[in-house]
This record gives sequence, structure tokens and C-alpha cells, in this order.
Amino acid sequence: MSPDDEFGDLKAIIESLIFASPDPVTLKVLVKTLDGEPPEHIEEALAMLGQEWNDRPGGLQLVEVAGGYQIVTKPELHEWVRRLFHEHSKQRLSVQALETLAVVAYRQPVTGPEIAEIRGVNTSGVLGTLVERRLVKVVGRKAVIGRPFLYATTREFLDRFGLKDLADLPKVEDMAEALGMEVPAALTEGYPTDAILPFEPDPDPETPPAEPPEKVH
Amino acid sequence: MSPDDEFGDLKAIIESLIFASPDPVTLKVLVKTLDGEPPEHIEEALAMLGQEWNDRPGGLQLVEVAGGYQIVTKPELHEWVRRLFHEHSKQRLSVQALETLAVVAYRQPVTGPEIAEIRGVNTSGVLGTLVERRLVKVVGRKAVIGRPFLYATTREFLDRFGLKDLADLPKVEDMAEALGMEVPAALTEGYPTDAILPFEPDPDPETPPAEPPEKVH
Amino acid sequence: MADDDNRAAAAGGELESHAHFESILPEYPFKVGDFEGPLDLLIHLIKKNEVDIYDIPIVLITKQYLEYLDLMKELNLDVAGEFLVMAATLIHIKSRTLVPRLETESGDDEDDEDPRDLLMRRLLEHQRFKAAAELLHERETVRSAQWARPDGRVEEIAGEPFERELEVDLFSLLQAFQAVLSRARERPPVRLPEEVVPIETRIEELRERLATVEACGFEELFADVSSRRELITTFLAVLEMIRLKMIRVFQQGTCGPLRIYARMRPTDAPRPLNDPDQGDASPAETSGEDEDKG
Repeated sequence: MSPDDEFGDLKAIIESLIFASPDPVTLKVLVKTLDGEPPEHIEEALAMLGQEWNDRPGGLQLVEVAGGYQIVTKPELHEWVRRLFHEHSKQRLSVQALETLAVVAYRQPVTGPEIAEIRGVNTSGVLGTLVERRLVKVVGRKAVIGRPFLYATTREFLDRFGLKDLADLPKVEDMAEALGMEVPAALTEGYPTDAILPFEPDPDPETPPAEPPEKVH
Repeated sequence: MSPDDEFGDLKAIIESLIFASPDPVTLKVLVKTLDGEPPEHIEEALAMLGQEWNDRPGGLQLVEVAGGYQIVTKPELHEWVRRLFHEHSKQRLSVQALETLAVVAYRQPVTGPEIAEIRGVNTSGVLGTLVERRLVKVVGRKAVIGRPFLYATTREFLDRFGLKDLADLPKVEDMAEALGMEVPAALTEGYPTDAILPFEPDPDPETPPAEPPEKVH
Repeated sequence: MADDDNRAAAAGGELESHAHFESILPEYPFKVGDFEGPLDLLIHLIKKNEVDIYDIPIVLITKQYLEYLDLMKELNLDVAGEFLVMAATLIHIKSRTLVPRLETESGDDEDDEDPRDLLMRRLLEHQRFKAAAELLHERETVRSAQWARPDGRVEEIAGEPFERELEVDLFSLLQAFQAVLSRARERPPVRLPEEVVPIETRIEELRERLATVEACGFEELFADVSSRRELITTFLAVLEMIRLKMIRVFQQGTCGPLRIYARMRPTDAPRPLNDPDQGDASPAETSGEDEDKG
């Protein structure tokens, strides 16, 4: 093996180590990992690698930071990276949204204050997102004081989850059985027996609104 | 600015996005993040970038996986990287899990009873494990008696097995000689091409609901 | 191939970390309890006897299959139901192969088929998926040798906390609902403070309702409220509406039911208390003015 080839291999190994490491990789760590390789070879390979990265156009750079080496995006591209993550968080259905969707699905038609009471937190913003995504819609107003909106799931929701109708929504026992899991005893009760509730003001007064309705005075 | 320079910038931006993204970056995400850039430019820049990375020596490579692009270390350097980080976080899958996963992958969407029929054993426990590990997801219920759940593989599955998409699933004919038996043509046809249901806000009419037509054998 | 390897593969639980993927062509000696299911056992018997899967010697295979089940029983091993079902299938196939067909039956298409065909197809398919699993495992091995930029650096790069996107399915939906329910159960049963609906809001609601009907009973105004606070709010709203000359109240007889009518507000009607234009109106000034007796 010619010395050049050898350095080629060494550079490749060092590069992969720097890339895969969560923290900047120090010379010391490299020497220890590449046990048997003369430290001056490693230093030389590192210098060559630094030069190559320096000459390389593109979006990444090799930097020396905190006594070690790390591959990072070029600072002038940070705005784009920020946009990527912004786009990501816009797209993502957060745990919050999923929980809210689940409550709407299993308790529909249901009002914002009722959802907030079950979840223990205010959910109005998340509900808006779900309505925007056409997974949830307003189906009327509940005939209680404040006349809060009643929410239910949409046709789109059924399609997304591969359900024919709301009666298809699985009960926890169904899924536990299909997947060979234990059903937590506490969770077998309290499911809606008749999942399909027509749009109809619920005369049941037992759940008082827990949160101011949309209307503000 | 010359067209070349423009692509240079675009390539640099795309490269930084691919590096920064926690998951493989899809063309769709790139188009959204680079709002205003013609998609065909992005595709062209991507192709150029792929070529450049391919030609580049060193420890890293650009791969196409799970519908997107990702920068990873070269597999032949695995031992070195492992030496530095010791553990590999991924838990191995058992033979049963792998075989069940294979049935789901090639037959999706498929029900539990159908999987049991093919494998000759009840597989609900294994299925539960696969669902919990997010390699398999529940995509709906089949319109037959008992309304069994329908299963399909996830993006995580593609990622774990380094597959670009479902069409990238290994073809079983390749294995026929190893088996020492011919595989009847009827058994090797009918791979699903893309049954992935990403959860995204914009309703995607091209993504079919999970309900399949009745399968005939 | 080492026996230990075979044992690990055959016994492997779903997450057994030491279990590694076995070749689908094991040459291991017959080991009781090694087979995950009847199809695995049949494949083993076919290979052991070096017979053609397309022309299974059903008598021989059935005999050996049943012997295996007997052995399992002798060793007090649990014989899973699937093994018994397959035994019945094999016996059925054997009987159909041995019994010469009657003339009358030969017209039936189904009877022209070799009874072993269905079994053969199942075995081939089973093998196909075992092969697929092995191919997948190879891909997995290559993939697991590729290291991505560590997740730990994402927040540093993103400059914000990062939450990985969920691939939402029915399972995660149900899981989310379970999480909500169990949290709700653990929460101390504290009621969030009851909402205070302003009188103005209640007036607006009552006015909307009266606009749709000519008149309604006094009690009907309270039909949609239950709590004491809401009752009081509604009562105060009615009083205020009378003062503002928005409604008229009639009573039939001294103890008869009250009826409420919406009315056009006269121009000289008092203004609401919080009306910015209002200067002179006070509750005392107009009280009782509109209460006509019927």
C-alpha cells in the first residue's frame, strides 16, 4: 500500500468518526481509537482533511471547536436550515394535536371546553390546526350557556385512518387482542358505546363549560 | 449570476439541509423549504449533488433512503465508528419478527389472520412488537367479517432496512436458487409500489385509502 | 453450523438480543420443539427426506409428522393448535390420495386437482417469505453499518427543541386517547372554575332565540342552563331586557304562566349601562314600566 493510499484510508476513517460523533472529536480521541497508528500520521491526515474540506464548495464545513473537530453547516446557510425546521414544525402533528384528535374522535360531538376538561389543558389553538387540516369540523353549537362549538371528525379523518365509519373506531380491547397485548384494566371502561352521535344539541347538562367560549366580552 | 453559480448555491443549500435534517430529506420537503425555486431545478441540483458525492473519496456517502436523501458513513468503516461509540442503539429483530415483517412488507395492507395463514402460526404478539417499535402501522380495517385491522410498513421500516421505497424491496426471485426451488411466477408478482401513508396536512388525493379490494388467491 | 446458533435462532423471543438471523437452510439435526409452526416442521421433513416439494410423498410425510407430534406429547411439550390442524389436513389429503375416485365425483373440477397442491402452494409461499426475511436482514445489516449524523446534534443545529414527526395511525390515535384518559384519572378531581358568562352575552343569546319565535314561556328561557350561577345570570339578563324595553312580559291571571314577547325598542328606550353614549339611564328610572298585566 502506498503512503498516499494509506492516508486516503486514514482520512476516510477520521472523517467518518468526526461525522458520527455527537461531540467534537479531539486528536486525543482519534489517537486512542486508531490505536497503533502513529500520532503524527493522524495529525498529518487531519491537516490534509482540513485542507480538503476548506477547498470544497458546498454547504458544509469542517471546523475546529472546543479542542476538537466537527462538521457543521456553513453559517450563511443557517436561514435555510431554520426554514427547514420551521417547515417541519408546521407539518408535524404534535402530541398535543394527536391527543386532541383522539378525544374528538372518541367523544364526538364534543365542545372545546369539554376537551380541555378531559385533557386538563386549553386546546383551542390545536383545535384550529385540526380544523385547518380538515380532520375535524364544527358540527353545531351545544345548547348550553355560552353556546360553544361542537366538534366532530370529518370524512377526511376516516379516510386517513382507513375507517369505513365511526363504528369502525377500534376499542382498546380490539387492538390489544389483535396485537397480543395486555389491556390496562383502568382503560377498558368509559368508551362511548354508540360511537355515532348525530348532530344534535346534547341536552345532558352534567358537563358545564370549563373555559370561556370563543366570544369575548 | 451564471446558471452554474446558481446551481452551486442551490447545491450548497440542499447539502446543508440534507445534513441538518434529522430524517432523510424528501424532494417534497426541499420544494417546500426552497419555496419559489422551480422543482425541476431542485431535482437537477440533487442529481448533480448525488454525482459529486458519488465521485468523492472519503468516509461519507449520500444515500437515498425512505423516500429521501441522507448523508451517512460508508458501511466499510463501520468497525472504526463502532470502536469509538461501542453500542449500537438498534435492538435486533428476532427471526419471527423478521419473517412477520416480510409478510407485512410484501403483502401490505394485510390483516393479522392473513399473516397467520401464511406463516402457519398465530403472530399477534410479534405484530404487537412490530407496531410498538413503529416498523408496522395500523392503516385501517378490512371490510370482511370481524373487521380485522390492516397492517402496513412505516417510513421507519424503510429507514431501518435502507430501502428507498417499497419498490426497492428485495425481489424474492433473487433467492430462488438459494432455495433450490423454482418460485412460481404467480407468487412473485403484485408488489405494492407505494402504499405509504404519510401524515401530512395537505390532502393527497393520490394516496389511496387503506381499504384494499378483496384479495383472491 | 453450530448447534448453539440453531438453538438461539429457534428459541428466539421477539427481542432476544443475542438471537441472530439463521440461514433458511439449516442442516441441524432433528430437535424437538425447534419448529415455530407446522409449516416449518413440514419443510424440515421434506428436506430431511430429500423429496420433491412439487410431489410430496404424502404417506411418508404424514407418518413422520404424526410421529413428531407424538414425541412432543411424550415430552410433555405443549402442542400448539396449529400443529393439530395441520395433522388433520395431512390425514385428509392422505385419504383423498389413497381412495380411488368414484366416477360420479370426477365431473367436479375441484376433485381433478391434486389434493396436495394447496399444501404445496402454502409451503412454497412460506419459503418465499423466509427467503424475503433473509434478504431483508441483509439489507438491515448494511444499513446498520451506516452511521447518520447523531440525533443529539439536531437541537444544536435547529436552534430549538426538536420533536420527531410521528407517523400517525390507528394505534397511535388509540394510544393517545389512552394517555389522555389515564392522565385524567390521575388528576385530582378539581373542577376548573366555572365560567362566568357576562349578562350582555346572555342577553344576546336570549334575543337571538326570541327572534325566531313569536313568544315563549318564561321557564323556557332557563331550559339550557343548570347551574345556580347560570340561572341567576339568566334572570338578571331578563330583568335588564325588560328595562331596556327589548321584551314584554305578560302574565295570565295572578298565578298564571309568564309569557315573554320580543318588542321593537322604542327610540327613547334606556341604553345599556355600559353603553358609551349612555348618560342618564339608571335602573330605578324605568323599573316595572313595561310589566303589563294581561
